[in-house]
Amino acid sequence: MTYDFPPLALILFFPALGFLFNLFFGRRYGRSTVNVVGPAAIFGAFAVGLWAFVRLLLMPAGGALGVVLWPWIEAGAFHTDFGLRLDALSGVMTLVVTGVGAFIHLYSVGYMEHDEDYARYFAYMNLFALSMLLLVLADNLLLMFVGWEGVGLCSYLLISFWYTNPQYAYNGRKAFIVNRVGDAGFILGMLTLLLALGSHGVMTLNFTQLRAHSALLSTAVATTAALLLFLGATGKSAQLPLYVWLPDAMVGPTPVSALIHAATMVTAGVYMVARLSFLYRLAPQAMDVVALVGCVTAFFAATIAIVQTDIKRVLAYSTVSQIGYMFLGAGVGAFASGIFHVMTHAFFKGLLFLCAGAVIHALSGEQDMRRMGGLWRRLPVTYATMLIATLAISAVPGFSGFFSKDLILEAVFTSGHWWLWILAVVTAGLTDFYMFRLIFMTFHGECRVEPEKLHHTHEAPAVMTVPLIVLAVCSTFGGLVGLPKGLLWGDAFGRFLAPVVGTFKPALEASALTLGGCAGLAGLAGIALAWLFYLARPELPENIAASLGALYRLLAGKYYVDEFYNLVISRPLFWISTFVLGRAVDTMTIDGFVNGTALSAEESAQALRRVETGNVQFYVLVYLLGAVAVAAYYVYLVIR
Amino acid sequence: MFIDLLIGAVKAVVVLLLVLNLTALLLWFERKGSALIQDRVGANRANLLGLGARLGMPNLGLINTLLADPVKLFTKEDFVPDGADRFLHWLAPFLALFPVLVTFAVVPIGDAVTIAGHRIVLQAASLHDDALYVLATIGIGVYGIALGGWASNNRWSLLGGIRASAQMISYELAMGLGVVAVVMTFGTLSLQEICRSQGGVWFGWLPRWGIFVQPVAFLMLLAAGMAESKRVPFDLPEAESELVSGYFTEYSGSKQAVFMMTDFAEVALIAVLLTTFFLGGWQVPYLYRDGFILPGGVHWALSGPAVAILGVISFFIKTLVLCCLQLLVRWTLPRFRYDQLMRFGWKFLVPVGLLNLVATAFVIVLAGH
Amino acid sequence: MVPISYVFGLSAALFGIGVCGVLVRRNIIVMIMSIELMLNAANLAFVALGRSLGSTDGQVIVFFVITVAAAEAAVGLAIVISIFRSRETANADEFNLMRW
Amino acid sequence: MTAWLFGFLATLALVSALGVILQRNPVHSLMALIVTLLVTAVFFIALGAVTIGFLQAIIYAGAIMVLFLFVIWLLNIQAEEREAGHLALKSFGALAAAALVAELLAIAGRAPAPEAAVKPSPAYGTIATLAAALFSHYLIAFEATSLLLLVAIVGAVALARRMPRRRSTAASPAAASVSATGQDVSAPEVSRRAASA
Repeated sequence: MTYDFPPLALILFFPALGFLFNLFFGRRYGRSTVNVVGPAAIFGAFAVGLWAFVRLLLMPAGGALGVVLWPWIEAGAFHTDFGLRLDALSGVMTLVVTGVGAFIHLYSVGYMEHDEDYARYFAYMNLFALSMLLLVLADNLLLMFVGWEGVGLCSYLLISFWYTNPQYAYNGRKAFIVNRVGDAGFILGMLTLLLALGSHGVMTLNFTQLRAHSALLSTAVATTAALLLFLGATGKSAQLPLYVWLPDAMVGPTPVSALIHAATMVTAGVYMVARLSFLYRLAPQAMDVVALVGCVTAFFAATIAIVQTDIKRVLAYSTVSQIGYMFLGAGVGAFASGIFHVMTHAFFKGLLFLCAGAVIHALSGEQDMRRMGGLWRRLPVTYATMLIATLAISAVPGFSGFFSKDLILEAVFTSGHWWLWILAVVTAGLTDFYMFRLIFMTFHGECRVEPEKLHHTHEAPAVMTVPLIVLAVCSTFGGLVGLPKGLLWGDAFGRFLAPVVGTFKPALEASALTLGGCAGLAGLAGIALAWLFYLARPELPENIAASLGALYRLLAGKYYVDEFYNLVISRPLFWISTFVLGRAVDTMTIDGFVNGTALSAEESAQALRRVETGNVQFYVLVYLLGAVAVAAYYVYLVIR
Repeated sequence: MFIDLLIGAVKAVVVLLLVLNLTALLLWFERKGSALIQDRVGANRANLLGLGARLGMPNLGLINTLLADPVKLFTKEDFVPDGADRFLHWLAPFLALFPVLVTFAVVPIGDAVTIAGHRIVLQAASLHDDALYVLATIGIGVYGIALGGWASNNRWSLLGGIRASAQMISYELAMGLGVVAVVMTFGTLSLQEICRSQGGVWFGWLPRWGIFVQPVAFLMLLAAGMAESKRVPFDLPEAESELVSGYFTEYSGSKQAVFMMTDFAEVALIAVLLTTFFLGGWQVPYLYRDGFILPGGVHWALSGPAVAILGVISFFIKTLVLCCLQLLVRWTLPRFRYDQLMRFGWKFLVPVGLLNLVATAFVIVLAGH
Repeated sequence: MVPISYVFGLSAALFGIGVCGVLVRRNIIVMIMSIELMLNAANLAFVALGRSLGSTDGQVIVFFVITVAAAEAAVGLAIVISIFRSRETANADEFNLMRW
Repeated sequence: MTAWLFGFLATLALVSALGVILQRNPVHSLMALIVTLLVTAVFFIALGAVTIGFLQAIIYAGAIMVLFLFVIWLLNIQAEEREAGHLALKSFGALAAAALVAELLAIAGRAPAPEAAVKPSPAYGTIATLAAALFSHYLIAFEATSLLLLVAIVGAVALARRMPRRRSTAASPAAASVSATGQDVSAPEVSRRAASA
């Protein structure tokens, strides 16, 4: 039941307009105009999104708003429209993207105050919003892929925003290339679906039709397609094995990290899996892979996070870890819970990054937590909001993260994956540990800030604190829409999404209170440990690091995954490119052909140039001989 | 068959004689007429037995000049300069005269008459594309002058020849534009048809002559024609004061006489063409096939031959008037400078001609619908 | 009427004379004249064939050939003039700057 | 066209064409070429293409050839000396040309003679018929031709314009002052064609 709703196009139109304006006229009209146009474009999209969402709420369950802007590709039996569709799933995502995005844009006005390249920044940000909304609102897989690539491009552009630093540019490239690996999986998955359905005469990539015809897919094909698409998701959403780009992406401006590398883009994989939940339900083994990868990633990233000293890197690994939770939820069939966690995570992780940005901003670019501490007096608003966000991510009851993470943990256990549940609970404890470690190292204890930086320290301007406060409110109360079953409007979020992603069917019964209690205990232990290590006994961590040297180095070295990839993939590739493809194929074979052609041309020209006598009449004579020959042929024709 | 050939031959000879005599007449008029205009006596030595005085025309000397000039010219030494291209030097005058003379072949001097059952068109040769023929022969006429100047092996002659040919081909364009305007107006290339369509009257009194429809083309053709005949004010190729005598400096005797005949034949040709295109040719105002019908409604019947003779007379009167006009100009206007000549031709006559053409086309299309 | 093949024969002969002129004469202007002769021979064939087919197309082509010949003569002679200015000769043998 | 007329005209054409390539003085060659062109024009008229015949006389014989004459004078080209060189080229060229003519004659001799089949209409070859073809079926080519002429005018003027700093290279004072007027020659020539056309 799709209701034709042309204003949906406006959601894309505003960011597009903002992008074009900032790109072409931004510098001409100056900072004040760009500061208005950039955020206003997203606020406009947010307003239209709200309007559409209200329309959606007023419709009967399972409805959707849609609009076909124009027929896009007509190739034989294959047909694709440039169509948008806003149902419960994309509605929630649209609101998250535009809402959080709007406030992050606002925050950027303050954050980029001292940067000369503000116009380019806002142009990229608007382009990102456009691409992300295209990804979310697309009514077919192909158009979604366009948005998917668009956000990848913007991610690349914004990571290497300060491109004069070669390392930053390198990190941008890394993100781009790692994403390519995932995108290849996406394309293959898409083609698998197209081929499998096409052999049944259904040439389509439209979600509604895919879903309607999903019964045609065999389990094997569904598993293949699901796994290939999941490969794409691991690239975009920074999961094992393709997570390596995300921590390095932190070199971009902090609002970018908040918006792209925490709140929206990296959750695109989760969104995609949820969008194709009908496909994954057909492939239980693929689901298991998703759950396993998500859970292992969550644990793996959390262990790295506990030893990082760069405030943004901690948050980056935390993001990887939290997205692991989302995939875990999706993998066990609780797609709605995964999406719910996407939403709450967007609030608190966005907030965390913005707060970190505020701290960095206040400390004139300092990112190392070892040179922070005791800042809570100087940055009260930042401290308060960051604490709220930390409580939220730590799943402290009452805060948004509690509801979403609790739902996932419960789903994991009741689906029968108890060993994943244990890992997830341990991860929850680790999460609390490193998050409070971050808070304690940054805001509490003695002040280790360099004096001249301390001198400039000041609370952020209102344009930055207002988004903090708004997101803090969201982080606190945002979870209430997803109260567990039986409590007030219980499970409203799940019921709302159910027409799109289906409902979770538990395999075994368990007491929600018991499960929640276990997680809570693990969390408490983590918080206590953090308090012990970083407030009560600050010398303890070093002692432990010293005694557990090998393990510590393994964690601090991020399990040497980058080095491993370097050794196994990059270097051989480089070697093959240089010696096999470069020297043997390119220099010897291809250049040999090219040079040989040129050489033979030169040789023959040397021989033939004697013909160029410079005597016009000689040329005429040659011409005449040709004419005589042609005429002779006609004589032959006539005489015969 | 034979009689037709005979009629054709007679017509050709008659036209040729008429033209040649006209040139002699114009030579006389140039000599004595210009003297009259300048209040001097003019050629005064040739007086055969005092014939002129005895007839009471001592100063006009018509017969004397008509006879004396040709006799003098044709008895003089035929001089060819050293180093000249003898063949072309000999050929050039005739190459100049021939195209002008043959042009007269298509000029209608009267309507068709019927004598002894033979319908005779008073036109030496009747083509359908007379106007194109006229342009073609005038275009060929350049070579006689140009080669005459070149073959003389004389700088002044060469300059005169070059000037003449440049001038002629430049003004040929203006001439062509004028002719095209006329042809468009009458919708035919045949000169006889053009004359026929100029019969009758507008508003009951105005003869339907081309000059009233195409006044601009008339003036253009007049100017371009005078430039073609290389007469004052367009006489730069001869320009006695600068180039001695231009392209015929080295000519004498009968060959110079031929060049002079060419000159006067061209004057006559221009007059004849203007008459045909713009002054109704052989048309007499208010005269129709069976007699006069005056504007008041008075009818005066005439026989067919009488009408034809009246037409021929009318044609010659108009032609002579236009010849006199051209000769009069010589004593009225000074000579152009060469750049003025080119500018006038290219930057004034051609644009005006094109505009006239466009306007004509516009009117024709409007009237046609 | 003479058969059309006579006219073709005349055309062929004129064309051959033109070709000979281009090959034999050294004076570049005479060479261009010979080219005009060849064009003219072709024109003759066009008109003759058009007549024998009762079609106007042959004449139209001749019309275009004449126009193109005018353009060719103007540009070609302008080139001759500018070459003459630098080399002070019209002998085709002297224009051999482009030889190997 | 009667046979004797054809014979007369053909002889005239061939003789004058031979004159073009045999005369050593370029002016004489040019005269011969003009005669050839005029004879061809008469051929056209005799073949029924009256308009084209006159156009040939006006444009080809009357204007393009004047351009040649001017250039010959402007460059002060004298009669060619007889040259010994290029004997192989000349003889081989003449041979090849003869071969080509022979081949063409062989083809022409076998050509079908459809004259009896097609009787041209009275309007055949008139300016009206020609114009009807030019302004309907050949309109685009016709317009393109006008563009070609424009380009040729501009190109000819640009090429023939004397470079400002160069001194006159003409040999005699006569030729030098000729060039002063000769500058106007090429451009007017071509545009005249456009107007006549």
